Amino acid sequence: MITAAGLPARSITSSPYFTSLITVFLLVILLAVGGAAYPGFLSLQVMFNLLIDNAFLLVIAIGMSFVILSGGIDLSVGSVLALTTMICAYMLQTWHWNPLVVIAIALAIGTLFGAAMGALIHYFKLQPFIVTLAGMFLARGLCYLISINSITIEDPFFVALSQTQLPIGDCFISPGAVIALVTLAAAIYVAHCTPFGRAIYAVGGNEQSALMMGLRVARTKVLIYAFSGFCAALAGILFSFYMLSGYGLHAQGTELDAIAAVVIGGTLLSGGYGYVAGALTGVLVLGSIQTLIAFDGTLSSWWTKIVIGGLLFIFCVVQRLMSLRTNKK
Amino acid sequence: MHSPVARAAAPTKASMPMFVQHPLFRPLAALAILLLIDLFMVPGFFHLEIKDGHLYGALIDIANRAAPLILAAIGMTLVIATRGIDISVGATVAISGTVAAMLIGGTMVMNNGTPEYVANTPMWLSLAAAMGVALLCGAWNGALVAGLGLQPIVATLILMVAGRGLAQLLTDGQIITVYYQPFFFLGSGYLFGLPFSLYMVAAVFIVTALLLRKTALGLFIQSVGINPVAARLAGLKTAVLIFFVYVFCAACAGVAGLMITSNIKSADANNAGLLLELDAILAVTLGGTSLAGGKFSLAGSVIGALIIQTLTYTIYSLGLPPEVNMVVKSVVVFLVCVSQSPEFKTMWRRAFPARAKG
Amino acid sequence: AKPLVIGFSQVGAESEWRTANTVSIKDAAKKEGITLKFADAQQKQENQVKAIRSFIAQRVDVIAFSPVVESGWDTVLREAKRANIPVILTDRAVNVSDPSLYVSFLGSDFVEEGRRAGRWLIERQKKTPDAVLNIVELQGTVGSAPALDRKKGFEEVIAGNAKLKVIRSQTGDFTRAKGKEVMEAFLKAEGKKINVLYAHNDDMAIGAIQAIEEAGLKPGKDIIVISIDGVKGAFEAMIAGKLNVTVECNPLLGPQLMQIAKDVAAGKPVPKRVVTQEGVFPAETAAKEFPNRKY
Amino acid sequence: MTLSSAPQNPVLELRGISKAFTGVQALNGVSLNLYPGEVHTLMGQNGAGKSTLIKVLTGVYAPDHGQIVLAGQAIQPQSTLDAQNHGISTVYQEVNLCPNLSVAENIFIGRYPRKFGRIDWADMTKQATELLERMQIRIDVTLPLASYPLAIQQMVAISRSLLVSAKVLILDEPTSSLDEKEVDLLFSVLRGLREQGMAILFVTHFLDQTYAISDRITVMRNGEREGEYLAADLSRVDLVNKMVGAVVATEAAGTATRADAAAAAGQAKADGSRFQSFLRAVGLSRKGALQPMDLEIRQGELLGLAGLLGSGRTEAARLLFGADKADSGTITIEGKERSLSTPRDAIAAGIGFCSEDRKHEGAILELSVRENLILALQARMGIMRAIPLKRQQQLAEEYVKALGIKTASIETPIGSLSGGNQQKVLLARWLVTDPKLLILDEPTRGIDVRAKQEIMDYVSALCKKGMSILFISSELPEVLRVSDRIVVMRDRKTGGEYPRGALDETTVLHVIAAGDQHA
Ligand SMILES: Nc1ncnc2c1ncn2[C@@H]1O[C@H](COP(=O)(O)OP(=O)(O)OP(=O)(O)O)[C@@H](O)[C@H]1O
Ligand SMILES: Nc1ncnc2c1ncn2[C@@H]1O[C@H](COP(=O)(O)OP(=O)(O)OP(=O)(O)O)[C@@H](O)[C@H]1O
Ligand SMILES: [Mg+2]
Ligand SMILES: [Mg+2]
Repeated sequence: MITAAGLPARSITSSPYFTSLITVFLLVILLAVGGAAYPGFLSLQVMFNLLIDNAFLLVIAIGMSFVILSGGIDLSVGSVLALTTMICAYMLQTWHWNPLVVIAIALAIGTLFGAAMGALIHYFKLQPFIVTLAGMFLARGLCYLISINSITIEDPFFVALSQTQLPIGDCFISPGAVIALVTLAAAIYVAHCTPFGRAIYAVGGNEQSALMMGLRVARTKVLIYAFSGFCAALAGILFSFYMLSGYGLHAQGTELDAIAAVVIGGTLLSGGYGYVAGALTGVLVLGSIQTLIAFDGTLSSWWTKIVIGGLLFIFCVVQRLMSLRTNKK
Repeated sequence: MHSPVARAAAPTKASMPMFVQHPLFRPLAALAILLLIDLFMVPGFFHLEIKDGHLYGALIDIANRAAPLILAAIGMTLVIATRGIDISVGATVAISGTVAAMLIGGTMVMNNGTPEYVANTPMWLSLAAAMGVALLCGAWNGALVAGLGLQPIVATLILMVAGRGLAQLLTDGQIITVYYQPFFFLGSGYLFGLPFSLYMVAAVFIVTALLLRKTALGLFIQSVGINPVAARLAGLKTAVLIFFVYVFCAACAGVAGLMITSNIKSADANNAGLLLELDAILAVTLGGTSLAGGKFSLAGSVIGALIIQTLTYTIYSLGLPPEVNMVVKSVVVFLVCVSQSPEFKTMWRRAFPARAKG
Repeated sequence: AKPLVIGFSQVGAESEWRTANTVSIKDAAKKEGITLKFADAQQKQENQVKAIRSFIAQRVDVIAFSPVVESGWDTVLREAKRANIPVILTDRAVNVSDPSLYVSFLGSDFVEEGRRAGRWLIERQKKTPDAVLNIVELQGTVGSAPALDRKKGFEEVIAGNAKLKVIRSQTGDFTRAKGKEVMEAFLKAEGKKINVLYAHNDDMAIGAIQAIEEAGLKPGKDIIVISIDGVKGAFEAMIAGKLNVTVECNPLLGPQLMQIAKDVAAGKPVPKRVVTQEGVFPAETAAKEFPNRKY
Repeated sequence: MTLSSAPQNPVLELRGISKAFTGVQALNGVSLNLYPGEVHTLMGQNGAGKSTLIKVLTGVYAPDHGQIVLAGQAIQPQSTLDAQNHGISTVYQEVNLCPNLSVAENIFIGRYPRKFGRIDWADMTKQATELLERMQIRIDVTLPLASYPLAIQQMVAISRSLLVSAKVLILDEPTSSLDEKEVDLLFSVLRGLREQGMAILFVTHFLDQTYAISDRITVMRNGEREGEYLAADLSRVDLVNKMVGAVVATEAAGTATRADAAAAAGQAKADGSRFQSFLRAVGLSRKGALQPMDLEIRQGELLGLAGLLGSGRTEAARLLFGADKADSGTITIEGKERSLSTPRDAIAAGIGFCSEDRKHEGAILELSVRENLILALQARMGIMRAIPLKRQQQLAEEYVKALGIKTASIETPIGSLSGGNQQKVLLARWLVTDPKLLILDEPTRGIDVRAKQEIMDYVSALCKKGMSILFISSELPEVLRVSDRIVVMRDRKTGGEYPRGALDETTVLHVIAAGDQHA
């Protein structure tokens, strides 16, 4: 009988479970520091604002988690978000279509856009980085083709959703934040409890093996990018609620924020290790850093950048050192 | 026993001309096609004349303007070969340019209504300082990636975010204008009729290529990129190597920063080298190097950079409205990438079997 | 009494102009003894919304901001209104359904700047009434408000004049490097045909001037150069005779902003629209004006 | 055809399969019949085309010519999944599992137990545990696969393939990382399946195993089928001759007829006292992997390290090589105490190390044979002193010839070589550095009989020239045959040290299994 139970793991690259916990721990510290330094920082509404203001980023980060878990990357999400706001705004303002139809169409376009990139990546064996980088240019370019102006959305449904506040005690939360949380729950379920979700992990762990084990790698990969495109489009719709406008310059650089959030949340960029829920912690960390800076209110533009960089640095290093430490034990 | 090798040759391969097989064929073809479009669509595109004793024309512009991108792409190639990526190149460009401009800098003072220019620090010292700072940036990245084992994209993201802030901190958000003539030679001077920047690029390229050829650097970088565990067990100093490539990449970016600053005679901390990292990565891939690390082509990256710059220039020359710039760029990137993929080659062969066999 | 607290959300630090704007506001606040909560949005509207939300959470007395874009402000401004915090806009206007969402807008008018540039050119053209002037335009960042408006205003003015023709228009992203690069391409493609360069900001003009010089032409003479903003660099170029005119876009809004903020806080009525004092500086006035420039 | 009679219709027929890669005709008109209720062993030298044949059969590669007929119907499997759906289940030569997923998932992925449409994790864990227990493996199936040694991963791969209700089961060298006990286990499972009427295609280089389990043997040589035989009709010597295509001395035929050819060679140095100590490790340990152990390796000695799977041999080797950091212990080399905390230190001290996991720790797959071969030497010479290309080629050619490495050219990427040939290149990588001590961890894994003997002869010859060898192998007979001295490891510590001849197979097993120190 061979028993290997109880043996410590020898070479797991880095335990994602620990990294994720460490992130939560660091987030709590960050919030505690903020609370101590700035009165009102720890109020419930400020915490809700974190969710309200970052709902779209959370949704994008969820899609990005899937992509990164599968060992890929998607740089097009920010642009697809912008494109979605543009499509929504254009259809609503120029054609006056039913908002629900518009939403459905926008989601479909985002999904198709992602699927197309996934297909290119898989069938032509192209680098995800490059394909989605080109996708990023393309989606932004399409925005400008629709209009280089920003278009204000006046559709009553969008306006209503934008201004609805769901009260919780004295405070409130936006429908967008709720949608984002529901998406997160659904994504966690998919990742953990469905064969598709597990196939993502398998592809991220070793694509060749996944293929040899008889998984439908092609379908999985196309679906992953389609899902990321869907998330980006959904984020775009949340963003439309949030901003009530369509604009080609919306959400520039969001892809990097999303990647940073996912990685800070404990997911390995090389794929296969991590949790979708990490996206939430990652997004909250980034959001808290920004809120902290806004509460401070004395930093000039460049100091803002430097402080964000510095906090990112501290975060990554502490996370890394702690997971090294725990791994060694 | 007969060897299986003897019966080897695959029929399709043998019939194709040798140069089509070459990995640089497709990037070169893409470049050629772009130039061909220019030839027919842009009158006088290939026209070169002598002006003020140096060559003047669209081609010169492209080469000159591509110079910083080529430099960045050369550095990026090595980073990518080790399975890394450096998205802080643009920030490094901003920092080195800013430092140089500030040190050389000088101000215009009005002296009885006539402008006079004053320089601050000796040029060589300023350049050395700027390069030193760039190397520090690289060392920072290298330490995070090789020392701490952070994932490259995140490690360099830190400098990408903070670096531009540092550069702006130095300049107080102002654009620093340089008034010192000799400094302009780097980015807009001419030597034997050709832009001086081309000589700098050539020098960096040749030195790098020699380094890769004449030492074991190329082999080591590839080994680390393909299988870092095996490379370590074979006795490579993997960490040192990875550290080195980030420093090297930053050094390339530093030179690019000097060039850009010198070219526009000022350091614009906020905009210098903005998104240069993305173009550099694009150039590397267009040149046929895989982002998965391992095998790389330095010459390919140079060609990739030229493709990008030619494309940009073509868009300007054709007079396309600025709204379509990005769409055109993305479509070209898609086309070049797809045409380079082996799958496309197979499909092509299947679609045109006669050609392949003939 | 407790000092007045203003939350100010700035666009970013993308240009010298913007930096001067920030400095002016910070200095003015200090001088007036007003506590300034400053947040930089790094050119992202969503960051501005976040900053404004956090100002509301901190219960500042007045919120002021320079919007990145015109549209999309309804929701957050409504929240501010509900919290009884007055909002002042600076530099750029917003497009909201309910004008009571802000109390005042202080800033320049980009369209007007474009018009001024156009008017100057029309005056200039009168010197050579028969010649057709071919114009090339360096636009700002695609889709950005100043780029759109400066283009619009300029076109509006020259539209009636058959002698003025825009033959090329391309974006130079508001930067020197791009301005130079695009101008080089223009020069190769159109050569001596170009008579006028209209740049949406001084930086692009300065870059383009270098390209013109490298092409062996004389900026300011062979090619008339018009730009907008009026930063120091532009004045230097004018003194050197390389730039013909710059239309001022005044960033020094600080003192005016603080005044309005104090009035609002004190419950005094304030005008809905305050236009900043701006001039047009042709090259002839440059040497005299140069020592006065603060940015 | 030597076959007298087929028991019934074949369930699977391969007819005239050919497959060419750039530069190599891997298969040339190969035919094969698989009958239900039989174990059919595929034998052949490294690079004979066994793995390729299996990959064609399971849809990984499309054949250039030929037909696959399953139960009378021609099929063209497009993918592994497709093959599985046809009832063909496969365990590939290189473990093809996902290291990041748990053991249970690796077994069940693609066919999870479901409850209300979602994956039933509890049930899956239970089933996986049971399944592995049936194979006598008791591990925590919820841990990631990567946390278990290769052998357990191999068993997991096998259990995975057993899960499918397949008509045909294909196993490509499943036993190469298993020890004898596990092989026995596996065989008893296979016999059970055979009884149920499954057709089993089995690839191995072990003659013992071939004869222990096979009903039928197909021999391949150079991408062609040499012949198909009933196991009972084919003697070991014949088998080897057919594989090699020439008459080979009988001792190569493996364990049963193992004459002491090497023993004669070793006779001269049989006396242990004649050796000077080269390396001495005292109290070497690493938490969770190795208990404090002492080890001495003498100059010119071939020290065998025997033990069960997971007894800590690899771990000990890695510590000696500095691949892992030791928690405690000292290492003295040639009388000087040395700290070996990185492989570079070890290499500088004259140590070389051939890892057991060639895919992840050895081969640099996209690089050429030449580049792989000179890598360690170049690393030792340093980055600035590049070995001239001429010299590299010369070295590569020399070793390709000396070790009989089968490759299209020295510029072929090592990844397209067959498993055994890759192993030889990696051995050559260390041989060119001319180490004083060479640690070989399972160097003969996946190598055919002839190559095995060649390699061991080569190694013995080196020993005689003064090189010390630390030889780790799960093949006891091999260890016994070549070693000057044997250290037996058990439970991650040394279980005793024995001079040559003091042990035979049964006594060693005793030491290993029962912990009997006085063999
Ligand atoms: N993907 C490939 N590309 C090129 N050549 C290949 C490829 N796969 C296998 N070959 C070649 O085909 C031949 C047969 O290889 P195969 O792996 O089938 O051998 P094998 O009989 O399984 O050997 P071993 O016992 O060493 O595993 C070898 O010469 C090998 O180099
Ligand atoms: N990745 C791992 N995670 C947990 N335990 C491990 C791991 N690798 C090895 N071990 C345990 O560490 C001990 C030493 O393993 P090692 O691989 O050195 O043994 P070995 O005798 O070389 O076995 P093998 O025959 O597999 O090479 C064993 O008990 C093994 O079960
Ligand atoms: Mg094989
Ligand atoms: Mg072992």
